[in-house]
Amino acid sequence: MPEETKPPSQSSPPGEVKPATEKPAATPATPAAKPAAPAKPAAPAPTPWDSPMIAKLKRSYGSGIEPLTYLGQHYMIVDRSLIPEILQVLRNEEQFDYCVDITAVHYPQREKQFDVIWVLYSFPRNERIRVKTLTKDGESLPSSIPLWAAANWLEREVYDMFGIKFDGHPDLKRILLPEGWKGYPLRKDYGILQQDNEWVQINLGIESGQ
Amino acid sequence: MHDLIQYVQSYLDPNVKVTPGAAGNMFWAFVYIMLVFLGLSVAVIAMNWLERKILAHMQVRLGPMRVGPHGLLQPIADALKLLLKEDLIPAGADSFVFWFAPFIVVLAAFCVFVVVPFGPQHAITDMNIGILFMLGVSSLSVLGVVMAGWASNSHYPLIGALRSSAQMVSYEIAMGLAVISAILMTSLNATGTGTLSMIGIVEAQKAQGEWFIFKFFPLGLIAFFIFAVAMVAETNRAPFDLAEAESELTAGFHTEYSGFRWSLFFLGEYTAMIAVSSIAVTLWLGGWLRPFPNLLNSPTWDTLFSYVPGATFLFLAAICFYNVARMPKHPYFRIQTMGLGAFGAALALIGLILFIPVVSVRVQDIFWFTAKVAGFQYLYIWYRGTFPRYRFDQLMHLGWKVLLPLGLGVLILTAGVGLLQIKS
Amino acid sequence: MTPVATPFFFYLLAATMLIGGILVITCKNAVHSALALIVTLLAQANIYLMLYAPFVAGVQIILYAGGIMVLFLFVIMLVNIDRAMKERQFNSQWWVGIIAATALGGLFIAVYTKGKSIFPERIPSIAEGENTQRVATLLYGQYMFAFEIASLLLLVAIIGAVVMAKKRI
Amino acid sequence: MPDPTSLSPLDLDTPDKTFLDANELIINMGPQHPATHGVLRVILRLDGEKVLGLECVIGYLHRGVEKIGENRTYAMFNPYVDRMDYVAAVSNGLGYCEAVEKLLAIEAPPRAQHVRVILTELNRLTSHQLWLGTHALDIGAITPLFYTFRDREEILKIFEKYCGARLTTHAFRIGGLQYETYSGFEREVKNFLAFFRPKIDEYEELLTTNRIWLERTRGIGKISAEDCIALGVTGPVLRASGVKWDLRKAQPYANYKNFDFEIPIGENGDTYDRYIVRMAEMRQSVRIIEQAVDALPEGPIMAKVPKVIKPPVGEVYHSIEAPKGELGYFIVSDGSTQPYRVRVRPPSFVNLQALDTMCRGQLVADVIAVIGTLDIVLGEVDR
Repeated sequence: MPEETKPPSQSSPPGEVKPATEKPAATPATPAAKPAAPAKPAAPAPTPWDSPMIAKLKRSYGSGIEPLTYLGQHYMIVDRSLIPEILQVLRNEEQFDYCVDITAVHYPQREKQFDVIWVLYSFPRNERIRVKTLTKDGESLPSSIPLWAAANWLEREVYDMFGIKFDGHPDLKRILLPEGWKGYPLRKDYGILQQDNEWVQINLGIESGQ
Repeated sequence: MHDLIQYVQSYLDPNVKVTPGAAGNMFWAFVYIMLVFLGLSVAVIAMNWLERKILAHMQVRLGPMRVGPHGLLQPIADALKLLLKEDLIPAGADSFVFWFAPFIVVLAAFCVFVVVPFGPQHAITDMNIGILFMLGVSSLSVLGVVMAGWASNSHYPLIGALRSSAQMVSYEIAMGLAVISAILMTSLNATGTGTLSMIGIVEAQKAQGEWFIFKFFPLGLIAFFIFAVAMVAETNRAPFDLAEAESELTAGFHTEYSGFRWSLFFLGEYTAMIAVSSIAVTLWLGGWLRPFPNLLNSPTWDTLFSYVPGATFLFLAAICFYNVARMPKHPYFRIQTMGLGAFGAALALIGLILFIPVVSVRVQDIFWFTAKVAGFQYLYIWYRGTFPRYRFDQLMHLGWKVLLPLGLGVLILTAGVGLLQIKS
Repeated sequence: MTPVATPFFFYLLAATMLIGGILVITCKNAVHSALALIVTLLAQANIYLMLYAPFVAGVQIILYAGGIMVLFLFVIMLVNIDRAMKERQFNSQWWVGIIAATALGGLFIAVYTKGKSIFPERIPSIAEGENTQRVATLLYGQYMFAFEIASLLLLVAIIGAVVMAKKRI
Repeated sequence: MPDPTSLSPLDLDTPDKTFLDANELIINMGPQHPATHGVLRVILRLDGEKVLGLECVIGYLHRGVEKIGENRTYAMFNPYVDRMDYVAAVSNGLGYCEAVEKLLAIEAPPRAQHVRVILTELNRLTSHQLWLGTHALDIGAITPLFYTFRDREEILKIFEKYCGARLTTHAFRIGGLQYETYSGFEREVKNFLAFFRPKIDEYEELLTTNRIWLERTRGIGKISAEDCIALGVTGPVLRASGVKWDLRKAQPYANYKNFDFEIPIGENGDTYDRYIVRMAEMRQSVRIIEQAVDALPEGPIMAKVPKVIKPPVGEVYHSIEAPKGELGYFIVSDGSTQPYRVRVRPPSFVNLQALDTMCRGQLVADVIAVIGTLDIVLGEVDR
């Protein structure tokens, strides 16, 4: 596809993102600006992230949060139990008034199978961060609708696609898939050609949708 | 047999200056009914084609081009398609009411033409409550709409029917007030009594030497304006086509209709448009009177104006011939070219016939009336191409809070000014 | 214009009116009743026409068939027809109805038998063309006061309806 | 109703509890409906014509784009993103390519960036044109549709000449562009701009001061800036509520920071303001394109990209200002040739949430206007 050809220079171990503490990959001063990274490190890795806000959060929550920077983007891995409080603080005190996205990633081989990610943005600070937490299958998370109304459909979609429940959601039901569908398609154990044949047969009156 | 021929011929006596209905001549009344019916059907077909073409040209496209030269046969193809389509009656519908509703719409629209005066004697009959009859019968078409909406047993048609019933009933009032102010103007004569007869109204304009649109300027104009707005609302056309607003209610009251019955609604709608336009023409635009009857009233002008009908048809024929010349020369287009040429030739023939004095004297009244009505039809199409749709509450607001007080005011002022004129 | 086949049309219209009237009270479906009522009203308008009262006929069509009945339908359409169908057709006041009907029938018969002495043989005929003017003259001359009172009554009714239907004014 | 935190709670005194009270009507609008822009289904609860509340049912066009992404290589997934917001396919491609480039820590060369900006802004024009035509059609003005489609055709011709496709263009590649511009590209774009500028005036002439248009759009579907932010609404809808926020300025991507343009904003957050904002945005896009064409540098169009794209382990969220709002891509790499997870943050999906808030207490006809003014594309909502 590209004219220039070069052997792949990256080779990194598969699995979970491990926080490492080597050299910074980009300057954290301009958060979402394109990081000028001409040099290709063998394996860029997340670096710790420090800022007044983080210092404050660290003071209150200590080791429960793990702030990191990767490719100039900030995120923090937050302990599952701290999620309600952290989100509350971010929303109310740190002015992260815009919930951009809520999504999840499935790692079936881990004990805590899911990463749940909140992408937050602050209009006053023009800053974007991600809050990430690890959760087990079957565990539920608190709904963030009281903080951001936008979370409503986003949480429904996470539930629809991953089966992660959100406590306190007023109308937690499937959003993109039809009601009564079995299985959560974005889990890794759900094959790409897999579908709920029973549902298809009952509701569409055909043998198979494929 | 001889009596019968005499009966038929008696109406053709040049001394008979009344409508067949008034003369009591049933044969000619029947002939007129047939003529009006045929003429209206042709007019609706022509409207169908014209609306598509004019709208298309307003919207930088060509419109129908395939069926016949410049799509001239498109309406006929459509009519055939609609007749051959399956005529569905939904399972949950009230079948009798559903079946009957389109007929009411069409009947109401066509009945109005009993009193429409195409000329001093070219009307089926002349009722002395002509205008009242027209308003009354045309208001009945709302019944058909309401029945259709209710009988479909579906939400969109029901909302469409509710909208249209509320709309028609409200706009009838503004319409009535405007009409009354025009009727008041007919009473400005020696006896001081006006008339409700359609022919009488035009005769009054002739006698007063002024179309009522210019009478008591700007009162006549405002009344005309009120009527012109109300009549668009009354016929459910854009920008007041809420009852069939396709972006909101899919097709409104006729969502569930198909085929023949749907085409009846279509026929009814276009006939109603022509009907209300003829009311407006009769009341304000001098009915069959030619333009400037009072200013340019020498016999020279009379003859000159009597050539206009023929000239119009020749002009249309010329357009046809011009387009024949412009047709692609490829053999594929041969039939189309020939068809357009034949159409032009037919128009030219009609034009030439219209130059014969005997014919032109009898026909020019009809021509002027039709030309004025055609102007209104063009306006209808123009509105559709230009205006967004009103919302329901805004429509009601316009009807009740703008047009109604305006109509009342015009009525009172007209009465006052008329009284002053009689006194002086 | 000379009338044509008057008795035939009279009986036709009268029969239409009667059938329509009966349908109004017997139809289970309220919309059908309303439609039957419209038929009755239209037939009545035609009878007015036969009585050389074209103005009244026209007004009958505009106001009753075109206006009031549309509003009736408007309201009826919003009523839940299924529920209305299940309700009992005739309520327990049937005996009152019978008495009223008998009394009315008696009155009609009495008028029919004794009528010739009460009413004039025939109404003095007026020219068809003058009918509207006559109505106007009577309405705005002799009966001016009654007419205005009636309009006042209607105004009161309108205001009452608005007050009852609207929560905030 | 589904949205309890909606800042305008259900108007409780709406149903006039009088003896004339008619039944509440539940109306199902769509998925087959002329004005729901595809297969959106809206369940409306009406009192007469007044909307008491509504619920959107979506997913009729769900194709599992995110799942497909996990099973394709980075380059193979590129054409799929075009199928989400199919009226702004170039923007989708830009967002995806930039996100992957970020993950690879490379940057497209300046010439490629310029061409990207030109095509993306042209695409913004087509998207806004399509919005204008259909929105006006929903409100009952049928003519603007044909005007906008006539002019949109000119842009599509440029796309077709550039990459062979008109709608789902797949114009960009990870690391730059595949195709050099065709000869005469700059001239044609400039000709188009000269042709198009008066056309915007023509659209405005039809609508901006049209009384019925004003009555149908002013004060309709109002949404305050606070509500917009709470509901995550972005794009022209947010700007029409008075928030001067555009990702092209706030967090510049591509090389938008080199261009001089303004962010048009509205005041009232009603349908009319959104209309005005989008019209102004079209003018600004024309400005950007003009600058980009004038300053189109020479040079390579492709950065050094490995033949097999295997980004290092990590995750990145990158978002751009698509014509409809913030279009974000969250990509997780596990170091293999296929993304471990691709999450698309579609602007239409999030904006559509605001429909309930915007429609409460309005009339049925306004719901149509609001759906039109939100400018949703169901392909993107359902993915």
